[in-house]
Amino acid sequence: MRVADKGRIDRGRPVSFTFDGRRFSGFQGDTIASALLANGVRTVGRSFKYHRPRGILTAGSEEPNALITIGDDPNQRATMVELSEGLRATSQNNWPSLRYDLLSVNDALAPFLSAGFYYKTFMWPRSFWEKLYEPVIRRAAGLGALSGASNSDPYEKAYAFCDLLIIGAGPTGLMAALSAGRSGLDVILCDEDFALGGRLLSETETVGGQAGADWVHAAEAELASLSNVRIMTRTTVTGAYDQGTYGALERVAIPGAPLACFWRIVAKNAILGAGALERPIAFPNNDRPGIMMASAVRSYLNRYGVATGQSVSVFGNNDGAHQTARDLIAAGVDVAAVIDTRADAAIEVDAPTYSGGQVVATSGRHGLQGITVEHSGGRRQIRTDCLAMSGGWNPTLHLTCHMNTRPQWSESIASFVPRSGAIPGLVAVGACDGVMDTAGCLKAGMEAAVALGASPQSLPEADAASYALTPFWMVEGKGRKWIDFQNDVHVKDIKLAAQENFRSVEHMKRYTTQGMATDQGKSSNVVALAVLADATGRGIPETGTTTFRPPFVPVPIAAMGAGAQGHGFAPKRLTTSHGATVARGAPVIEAGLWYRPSYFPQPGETTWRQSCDREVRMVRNAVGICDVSTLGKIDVQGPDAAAFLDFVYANTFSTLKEARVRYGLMLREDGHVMDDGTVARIGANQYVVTTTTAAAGQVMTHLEFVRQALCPAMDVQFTSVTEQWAQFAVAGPKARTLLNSLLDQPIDNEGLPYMGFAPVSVAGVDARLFRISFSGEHAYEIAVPARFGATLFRVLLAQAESMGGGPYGMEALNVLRIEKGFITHAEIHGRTTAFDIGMDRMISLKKDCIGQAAAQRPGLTGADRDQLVGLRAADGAIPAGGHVFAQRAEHIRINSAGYVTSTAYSPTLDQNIALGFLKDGRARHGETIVVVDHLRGIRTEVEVCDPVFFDPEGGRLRG
Amino acid sequence: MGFSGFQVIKEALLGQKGWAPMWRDPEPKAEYDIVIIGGGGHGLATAFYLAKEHGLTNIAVLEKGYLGGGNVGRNTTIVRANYMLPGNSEFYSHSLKLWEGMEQELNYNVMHSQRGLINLFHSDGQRDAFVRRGNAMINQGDDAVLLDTDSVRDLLPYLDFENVRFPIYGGLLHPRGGTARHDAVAWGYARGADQRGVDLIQNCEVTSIDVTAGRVTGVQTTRGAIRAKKVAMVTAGRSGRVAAMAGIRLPIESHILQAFVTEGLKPCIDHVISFGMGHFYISQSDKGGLVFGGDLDFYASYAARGNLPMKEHVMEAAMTLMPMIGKARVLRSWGGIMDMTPDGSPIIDKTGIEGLYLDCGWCYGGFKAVPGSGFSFAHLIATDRHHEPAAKFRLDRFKTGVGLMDEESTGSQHNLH
Amino acid sequence: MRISCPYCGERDRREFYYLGDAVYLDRPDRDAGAVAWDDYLHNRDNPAGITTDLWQHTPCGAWVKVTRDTTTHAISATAPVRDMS
Amino acid sequence: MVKLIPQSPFGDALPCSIDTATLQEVTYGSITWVAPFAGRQVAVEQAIGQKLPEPNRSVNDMLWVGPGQYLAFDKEITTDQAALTDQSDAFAILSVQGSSAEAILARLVPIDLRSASFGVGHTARTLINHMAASVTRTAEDAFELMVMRSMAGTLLEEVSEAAKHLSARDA
Repeated sequence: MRVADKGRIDRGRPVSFTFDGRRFSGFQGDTIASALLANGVRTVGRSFKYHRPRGILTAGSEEPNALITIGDDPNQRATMVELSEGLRATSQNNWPSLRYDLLSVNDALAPFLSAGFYYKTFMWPRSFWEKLYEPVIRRAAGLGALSGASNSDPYEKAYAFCDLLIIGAGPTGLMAALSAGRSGLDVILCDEDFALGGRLLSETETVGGQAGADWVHAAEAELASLSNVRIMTRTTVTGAYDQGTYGALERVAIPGAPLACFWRIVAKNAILGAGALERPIAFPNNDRPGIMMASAVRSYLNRYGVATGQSVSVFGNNDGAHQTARDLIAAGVDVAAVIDTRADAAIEVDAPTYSGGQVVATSGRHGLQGITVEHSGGRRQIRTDCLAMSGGWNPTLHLTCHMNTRPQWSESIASFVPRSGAIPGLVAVGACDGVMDTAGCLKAGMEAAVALGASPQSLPEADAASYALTPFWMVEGKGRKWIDFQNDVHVKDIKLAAQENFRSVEHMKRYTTQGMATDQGKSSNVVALAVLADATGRGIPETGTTTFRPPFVPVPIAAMGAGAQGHGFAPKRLTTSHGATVARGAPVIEAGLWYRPSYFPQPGETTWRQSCDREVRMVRNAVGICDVSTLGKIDVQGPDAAAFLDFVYANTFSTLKEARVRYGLMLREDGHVMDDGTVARIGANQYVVTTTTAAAGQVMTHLEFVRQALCPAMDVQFTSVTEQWAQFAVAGPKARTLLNSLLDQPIDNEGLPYMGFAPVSVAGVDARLFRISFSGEHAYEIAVPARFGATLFRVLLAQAESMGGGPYGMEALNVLRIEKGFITHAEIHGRTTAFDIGMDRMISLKKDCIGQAAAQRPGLTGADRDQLVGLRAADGAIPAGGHVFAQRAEHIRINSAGYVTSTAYSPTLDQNIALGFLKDGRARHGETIVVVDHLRGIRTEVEVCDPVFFDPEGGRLRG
Repeated sequence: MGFSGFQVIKEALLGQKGWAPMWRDPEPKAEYDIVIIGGGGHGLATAFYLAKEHGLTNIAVLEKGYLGGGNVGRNTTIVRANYMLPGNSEFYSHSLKLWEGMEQELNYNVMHSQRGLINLFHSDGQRDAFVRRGNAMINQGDDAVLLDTDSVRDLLPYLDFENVRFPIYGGLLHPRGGTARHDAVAWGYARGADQRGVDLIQNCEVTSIDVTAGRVTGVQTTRGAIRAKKVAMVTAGRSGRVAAMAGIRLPIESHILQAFVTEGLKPCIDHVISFGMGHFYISQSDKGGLVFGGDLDFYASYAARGNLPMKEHVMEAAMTLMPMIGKARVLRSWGGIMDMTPDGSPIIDKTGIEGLYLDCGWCYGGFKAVPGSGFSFAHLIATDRHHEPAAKFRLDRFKTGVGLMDEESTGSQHNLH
Repeated sequence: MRISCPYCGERDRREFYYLGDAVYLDRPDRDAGAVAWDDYLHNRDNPAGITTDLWQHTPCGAWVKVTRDTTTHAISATAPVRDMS
Repeated sequence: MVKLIPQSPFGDALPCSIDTATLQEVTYGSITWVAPFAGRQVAVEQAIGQKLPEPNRSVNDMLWVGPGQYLAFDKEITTDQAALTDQSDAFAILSVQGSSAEAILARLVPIDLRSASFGVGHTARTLINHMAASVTRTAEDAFELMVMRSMAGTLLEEVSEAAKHLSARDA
């Protein structure tokens, strides 16, 4: 319930929300957790394995219990969700309701469900695992549920740069930021809370003679006035990466804006002032709703004005815990007991105190009703509805482990502290370095900034009480003593792990699931280690610790993957003809990042095959237009251009005459084919190289490597001109007629023979004309500057259509090239050699070239290899991806003699034809073999033939 | 002690007092017949099959850290036999058969879950390639089913089929593909080997390999010298460093592969799914976490941790393929060190040194290979003959070019796998 | 990870393409023999420690030789493979 | 008679404004890629009549785009001392102007764009999300973004989305 005159909530601004359908009210400045506690709600969720009722344990992002669903967003920590009007929260992992959860039967069966029990059973009968056991286990496990619908909220990513990143805006971080900011350093100050201040917001201590929170406000105002300081609240630094790169998750909390922003922050230096997290004590049934961290009880009281119980008890092993009782009493809340495990503890609190005491039992199924205390005076039952516990503090050093450096044990605070240098450029100071008093933190923050160039500042006066504790991990006795609250790991589980020789801390973790819950062991790990150390007779330092890995808090996939949903995963590349293509109803397909037309349907055509067949006939009989701008084009110039091309291509280009074009085969250094294309010599020292659409980027990278790394003495320059030119294939017997209707100067066969190049102009625009053919027809590719591409495409189509031609798409292009036996990356798929495709004689041995040496390895040639062949079927389709077998061979792996790469119905030949690879295939032309596609139930007899099905003499090319 | 449901009930009633240690912690002896360097999945399986199949038990497994602490303890737990090329095909097929009998063979529940693996494709060309692969799988005697877009939609209705950069053309379903509880595999083999008399020695790092006159004689370790007639190196992620102790240079570069797990969620993904356009694969663990990964970080590294660009790339792939999981939160990410060979396929072979054997180069596919690798490597060590399904995993295939197994078709050279 | 491009300065790893060990700079003669080519193409020292490898800063095209620790990712030097300024 | 009509890579989407940001296409009559041959830097400078820009700088309508490579805007260049390639149509160039320009780009570009390190006249070869790009600061509150022409649509979508996200925060 609320306590009058306490807290930093805005009581003038009530906010209503629902939890499991019930309407509640809180205030601006509340979290869901504080508002639920203010409304007396204690059970907020069910635990993972045993479905035990659980309440709110902490007041921060380390919360293991109070995970709820907000709208359709599961597993949100109630302690971190700011209250906003109309917010809908629901509890998780229960059915039919939070109060009556049928799966809490697991709790009754707990003796049978000990750590790792599932490894030892559910093995018989074998088939029952997928059918029965696993589904039951899966349904019982898991916490929240995804809605199943596509994410509909915006998220974003961004970059930020600074000289100094300060992580955490508690006293350490604030003092560091003030020091650095006043000295002109370029600072980003991040805190995961929605308000700056850290623990100062939750404590009653003073700083500089004023309330801690007031000092925070003054500091914040000053920092906000400095242009060199950027304050990022609600921003959790989630990971430390190489060379000063940090990931950070910002919860944006502005209606209509992205839900979250994932920041990539690059900082020359970083100060980690992340504070410390209080840890629980393991005692029997220490998980009942109402049992909380002592510091959380203070947070709810001092920051949110909420008393977490009507009669609160405190149980700890350190002086800090006593402050909880003092604050409660000062606020008028009844304190039923203060129990300190230390026999010599001086408990200066006006309440019943029990030095050397322990809580040995608790009661209350859905909320704490009482505890049993054992102390030197005996046992005592105490009625209490909230127990504030404190087993000491663990530095929040997680980020310092992100580069695999393990922290070191500090006897003085009985916890781990960071190793210096664990993250280059980052220093951990203040409480996360084991300094547990405010004065010490302020000083450490200032000194860290000074070490980075800030000028010294005078420090405000602050609490300097020493942090005194005696390690105390668990209470012996009957009952389950919970350690990992969310994963339901208790002391006995860890002892069982040790008994079964899972003594390595990693084995213990993996066997018991200790520390693997959504809080990643933030509260539980050190206690668990202490129990393991005890069970194995080793000290904690020898027992070691598991590693904290990023992210520090869970990060939504939608945040780190922001922008990709829908079309954002990769850029789209559109040709200049894209608009006209889409306007003609052509379906587009992806080719690399490009969109290309599949076919251009005409009225009356109902299948792609009808359109494709028509387009093929159109090219063979009249003229077709196809946008080929997507092919890579590289302009190569310089005194050594020819020598360079001789080196990167298997064949020779220094001998190519000007204004002529030659097919080129490019190998990888491992002797396999990288790519193919044409090369035109357009000047004495200038070539235009083309690549396939798919390999354009790879080839460019490769050429740059060769130029810079392997041929540094060569004077050659090149640049991609793919985007400069819109290029269209004009193919078919009427190609020249069509072009001559457009060109400013007509061409003829002598002036521009097959494999020739000519600069031309169209309507006064300079263009390039290549007489090359991927269709086997008399064909050209005409290139104009891209700004004219859209118009030229329309003009070409209009002319072609007036001549019985028109556009053709990828389907027809594919058929045309298969009819001619021209290869694409279906054939040069990365595992083929020049030998395989019958081009090994193209590798000129008169000069060195990339891939030449490796191509001569014995395994890359010979009859054992699959060789390119044509396949033709008298009847039936030839499935691409089908395997090839000899006629009477059984269709098993050892008999597979090859496979089909490209297949088509050839309207030209009225036959199904295909390209494929066949073991020793060139020697087997004429043989009848079988193509088998088990997947689609196809078995087709085919004849092996030369891969060139149509016009093998090439007469049409030259016509 | 045998494990069974009966035993679990009995121990529950007796307060769990009767469970014996899973394995002993023996002191290393001065000499063994066989020393296996590496107590990961492959090393433990090798020891188990040496004992079970070949009756050899005077064996030590030397592990520098804790058993199963390498890649078997940090992977995305996928088990499949969907390879295309001879060499890989028969090996992974054999390995999957061993998986299918593993729990009974080990008397240990490794939660092998054959929930089906679906490789999605996004173009006609990718479909053709997957058809070839699927047919290779069936030729091998394994299972594969070609799915069209509607069939994919029936099985995986939550994928984005409408507003998407790379439309789903279909998928190749491998019904026997699935997942397993990775740690349990290591523990099960460790227990099985230990029960048969193999000494599992943890916290024992090999510091050098003793070779005399071209023959291996033993190893030096942080726990003293150990003589051995045969020494087997099975140290994925450190293969190059260990082989260097014997003066051998391997065709291996070590790379980082990151993986991710989300917070626990109620069941929402029932299969193993892979995205053909973006190097992304995902399944949901029995605990409820979405377990997923992507491509290598792509730089030589032993740091066992990755960087943001690949993390973001993987999450972006997730968001374009299945925006249903956008609100799932990544809980933990980690990196394994992969032995990358030029052709992306492994090596199980003898070395130029007599008595010294090598099992390495599993790239990012070592987990599913654990039983097959152990079985075949044990066969090689015990008989000095290659086990037929692994006979093509030769060390010299790069030099000769004979039998390269480049499933990715990116080339038999580094940086491309 | 951030790498210095000799021309552009320090940039995020996402701007770079990785090739591999700087052994790629020492291309053997074409008739150097199978062992030399096997060493060039396949076999690697693969050190756990300092290595030199090759990256391309793809936006500007420069190939960069990077001296780097494979256990910490610390970068001690970068240099262009060819001076093109 | 055929007439070829030039078209913008952005179609008719520009200019447009999103909150305080103005997006406009930048057009040039000609763009020439200039790459001096070995040792010919000075000769090229003499031929052009100006110094070539230092790396990462834009000076007098010349832009550094890579080691030894430059773009010349609307300049007649004739020399045989350099490789010259017409790239007049190769790019989509977008100007983003306004007080939010830097913050918009901070959502897309992985480099430090704060004016202290990236001032007027500075250019960078870098990425805009997944696209290779040149980013140039033309004024305290204005940048020119240059990507491959075919990616004009993606560039516009991504800049617009970033601008909208930023604008929603200020709402």
